[in-house]
Amino acid sequence: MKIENIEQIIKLFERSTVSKMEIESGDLKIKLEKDSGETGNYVRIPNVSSPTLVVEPDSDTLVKAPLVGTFYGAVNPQSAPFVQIGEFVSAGTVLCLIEAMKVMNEIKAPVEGVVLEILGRNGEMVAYDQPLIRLGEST
Amino acid sequence: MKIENIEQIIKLFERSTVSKMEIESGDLKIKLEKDSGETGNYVRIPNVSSPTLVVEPDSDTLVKAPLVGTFYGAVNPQSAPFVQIGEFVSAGTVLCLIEAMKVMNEIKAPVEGVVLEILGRNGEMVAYDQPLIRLGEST
Amino acid sequence: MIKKILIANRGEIAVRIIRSCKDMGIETVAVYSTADADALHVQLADEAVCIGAPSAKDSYLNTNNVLSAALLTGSDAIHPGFGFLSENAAFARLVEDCGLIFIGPNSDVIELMGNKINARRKMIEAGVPVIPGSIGAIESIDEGINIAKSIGYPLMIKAAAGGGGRGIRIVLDDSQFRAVFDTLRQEAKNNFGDDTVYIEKLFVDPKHIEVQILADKHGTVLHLFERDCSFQRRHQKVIEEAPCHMLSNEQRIKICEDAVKVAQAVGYDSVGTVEFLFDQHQNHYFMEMNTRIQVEHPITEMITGVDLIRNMIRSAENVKLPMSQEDIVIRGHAIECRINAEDMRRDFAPSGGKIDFYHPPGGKDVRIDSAIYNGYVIPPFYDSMIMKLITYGDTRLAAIKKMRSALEELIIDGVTTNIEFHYMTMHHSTFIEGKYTTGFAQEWIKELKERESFI
Amino acid sequence: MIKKILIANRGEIAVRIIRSCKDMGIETVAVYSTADADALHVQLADEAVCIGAPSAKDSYLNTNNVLSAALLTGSDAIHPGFGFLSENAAFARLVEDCGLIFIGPNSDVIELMGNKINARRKMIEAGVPVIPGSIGAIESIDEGINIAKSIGYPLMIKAAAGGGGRGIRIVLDDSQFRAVFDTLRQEAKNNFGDDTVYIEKLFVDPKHIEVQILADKHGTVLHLFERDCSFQRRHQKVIEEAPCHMLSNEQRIKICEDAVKVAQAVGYDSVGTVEFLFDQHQNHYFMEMNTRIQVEHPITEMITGVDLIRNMIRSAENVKLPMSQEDIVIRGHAIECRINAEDMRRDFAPSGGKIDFYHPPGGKDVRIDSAIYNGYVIPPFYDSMIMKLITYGDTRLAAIKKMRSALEELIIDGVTTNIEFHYMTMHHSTFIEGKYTTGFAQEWIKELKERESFI
Repeated sequence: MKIENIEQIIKLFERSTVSKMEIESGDLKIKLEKDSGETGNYVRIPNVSSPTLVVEPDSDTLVKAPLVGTFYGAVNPQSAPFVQIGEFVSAGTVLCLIEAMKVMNEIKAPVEGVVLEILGRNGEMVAYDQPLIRLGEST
Repeated sequence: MKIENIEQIIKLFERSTVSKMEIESGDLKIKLEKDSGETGNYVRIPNVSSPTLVVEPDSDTLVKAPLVGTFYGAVNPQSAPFVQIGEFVSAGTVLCLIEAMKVMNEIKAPVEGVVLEILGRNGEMVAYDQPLIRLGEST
Repeated sequence: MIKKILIANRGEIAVRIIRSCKDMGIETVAVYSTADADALHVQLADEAVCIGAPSAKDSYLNTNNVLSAALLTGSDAIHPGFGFLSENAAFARLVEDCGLIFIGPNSDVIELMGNKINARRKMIEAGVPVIPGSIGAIESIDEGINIAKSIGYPLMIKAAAGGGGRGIRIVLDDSQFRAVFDTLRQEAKNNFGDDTVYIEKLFVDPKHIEVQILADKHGTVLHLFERDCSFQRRHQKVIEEAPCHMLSNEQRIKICEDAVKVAQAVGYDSVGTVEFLFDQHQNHYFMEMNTRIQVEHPITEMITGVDLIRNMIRSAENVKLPMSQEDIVIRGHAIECRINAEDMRRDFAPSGGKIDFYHPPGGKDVRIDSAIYNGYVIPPFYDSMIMKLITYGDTRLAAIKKMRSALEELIIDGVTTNIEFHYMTMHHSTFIEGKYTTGFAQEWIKELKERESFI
Repeated sequence: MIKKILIANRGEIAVRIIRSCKDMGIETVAVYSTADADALHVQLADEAVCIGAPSAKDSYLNTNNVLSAALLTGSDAIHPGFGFLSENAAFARLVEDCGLIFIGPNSDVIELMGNKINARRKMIEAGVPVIPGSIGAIESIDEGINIAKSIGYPLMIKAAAGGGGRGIRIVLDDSQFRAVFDTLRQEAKNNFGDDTVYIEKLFVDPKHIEVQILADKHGTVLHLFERDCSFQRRHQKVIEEAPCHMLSNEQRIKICEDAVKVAQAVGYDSVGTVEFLFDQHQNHYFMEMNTRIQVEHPITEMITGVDLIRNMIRSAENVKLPMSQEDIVIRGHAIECRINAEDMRRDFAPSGGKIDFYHPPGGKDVRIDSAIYNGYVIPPFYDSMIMKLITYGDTRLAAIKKMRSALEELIIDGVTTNIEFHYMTMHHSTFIEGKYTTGFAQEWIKELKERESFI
């Protein structure tokens, strides 16, 4: 057994989630152990599921931008906003608009709830996945 | 298994995140362990005090090379070696020679003790700080 | 003048474009998918906009989000890099319709060259040698077999809308021709939305040689000499070098002049590449033109000193090229190794993961184009190429030796890469000789497997 | 032919030398102190020998251990790098006495140029302009004051065995002359073991211009044009550029020809540098010759394409230089920033520590010469320079812009560095103009302190 092979074995062990390992092969015997407690997540798996609806731990619902565009909280500057903080909305209610490529896209409430926060700013750009509106439980 | 290999294995272990390691190969058995709660010493302050004498935790004395040169365990190939394993030596006894720039440098025992190991190899180069001879307590 | 460019790409090419923009005092907007939030191009650009979910079709191919990001950040122009939207004529038109500058050739050329049959026909008109085959589309098996008789087997049936090694069938005789013809058309319809196919003679063990073109919107078309891209695994380039070691100076001039003829014939007005086959009788044949910047452009920059991205941007700005053909001279030799996160022991399967330790080589005559860093997690959604390692030397051998020591210095821990494969290749006598053809890499991999160097 | 070289140095210059050796197929032996066991040069060399305790005098200056290591590893030659033993004539002789090749000039030249008075006298003989002053040593105050009358104040009294800014007193009038003369002699005796002193006129705000020399053992002496090293803090170079922006082509030829004259006059036979003062009346004066490779040699390599280390080794091997003066042409402009681990907020005090995160810049026209890596601990015993960041451009302004973006990309976390200082300097109008003299850096630092940019 060459040193390089031992090195490879150590690397394999390090990369694995295994905490103890013993190898016997011929006259060679190797025993490896990792400190418990240390997790160090190895590969971060990006979230591939629909990112427009994220349920927060406290059961709030964060409505995020499904596309890049300009945020509008009302149909035009003179109109009343679609929703206001504290207002109860049912699922499907239009919460805001995102204008992209000269098309106005209505962003609707995915669930019913109380409007807790309006995070988009009138006339400003929102990127994909940017939080727009926070809905809370309708208690 | 050569000293260099053991050295390499120790380095591998040190660099790895492994906390315990045992290797058996032939008649060799290595067991390595790291302090838990290991914090990752920030600045390693190299030892600037006299490096020729290192007192081991188990009170053995490791005599190391104070200069770069060729190791000789005897005055010449025909002579008896200066010291043999198991022999008791008093402080100041010549343990070996290191030839450098055509000058023979006598390496003397810094303390009295029993010769436990002769680590230098006849006619081979020793680098600065390389272990030459291990002296044990004279019990 | 362009003041702000949105770069509709990711990885090392996005970083590469940002670097030239910084040199030119042009602001940059990066776009990124949610999987690329920690990517280097996002860090280096002046602004960054998230444009979609990890899958390329939801983000880097999402035309609307890319254009919205460009418009809303006040960008003047879009650089498409390579891959993704770079050879999409409809996208180029859309960019122009939005009042923005598309940094690349005009959309008509993209469209023309995107259809391989039309490109062939155009080249025949221009008097540039094309690979023997059908002039136009083949409508029926009988028509095809007739042409096959005149050019001889082996040959390829190719989808007009294919490219990059896709939509191709190799046939050795009439019966095989009959067997695959209809399947390929159906496949082409399904994959490219176009079932047009044509025939080309198959050359055994040719060199793949391509010529770098640089043109402006004022009629100037220059060549920056050739690259040898014959080291391919499954039609994917792995190692490239410039110039091609095998060409005599006479042959070099002929190929380069034909490339200029190609670009002139189609009114080319940006950076692009004309690909040729070079057969064992020293003849060259037009294959296709890539209407974009290419992965391997740095080796041309190394031997000519010309910054291709800078000139591509200036050309899109309607500026005249600041040099003429005589100013472009080959100095030395350059090699590029594509460092991929892939496992050669598992048939080069892509392998993601976190880069635990990264140490790039440095010093004289080494160039690194990369978007990785210590601790970077390679997302599993995109290309496995994580670095272009480029070395230079006064001679080809010096460049090879420099590549060896650069590969020795390079450390990428935590993910499996093809560094070792490159290192072995740099010591292979056939590679060192420089006469290798497009079949070499596959054979070399087979050889490595047989002697179980892959353990 | 040399088969194995022991490199009697550490840090980036050891790495630099190893790289050229690898290109040339020459084996390398690194030496290291116990504080450098984890150093990069130890990793990259084929062999490595520990030669002593951390303090340089116990290891890198320990002649016996260095020579023993060379002999016992079967090395043919020793490359001293810069600093340490590089300009020690006795060491060079010892190397030769051991039957090894010293990679540098012959020991007689090292000795001659090491004594500043002898060097001056030799240059006067050769007809090269030297700084006005005494021809030889000054024995008494009266003798000195007489000479002072003829050349005028301000002037410097300098120790013949000094150098690098040490052993110098500036005096403005006779009374100051009287006040410092004896003290300086005593100091010189204590520090250099030689109380010989001489006088040189002090120039106000000159340029420090140096010419790179490349010579062989067959009488060929070439110059590789000049570098502008006027950006100095306390006589330490911080930023260098090549060529010097201020020189007309006529002046360039004159200075370079005088440098060749200097090297020829002393029988120079390796790589070396002739330093000149260039005053406000466009006159140049010989200062001293450095008989070794210099820190800033990469910028000359960038503009000429010549590998100085390779040629230095070949020259030591008794090989004739493979080029002539006409082959050496300036192309473009190069700048080097010395990245030091030092705290500009504490008057540039050296700062050690562990590099937690290291990310070097990459891409076109960037060269990095360094010996650091992620997790490296900078030992407190040696020079604070941890990286040379070198950029290139077709024009001086392009090189400056490239340096700005390279500095933006560069990340060295965990230790305090002067990256920010360089970045600010690259935006200073006086630097951009290129007319700055040796007084500029100090004034600029003062200015930064005053406007409290140092927080």
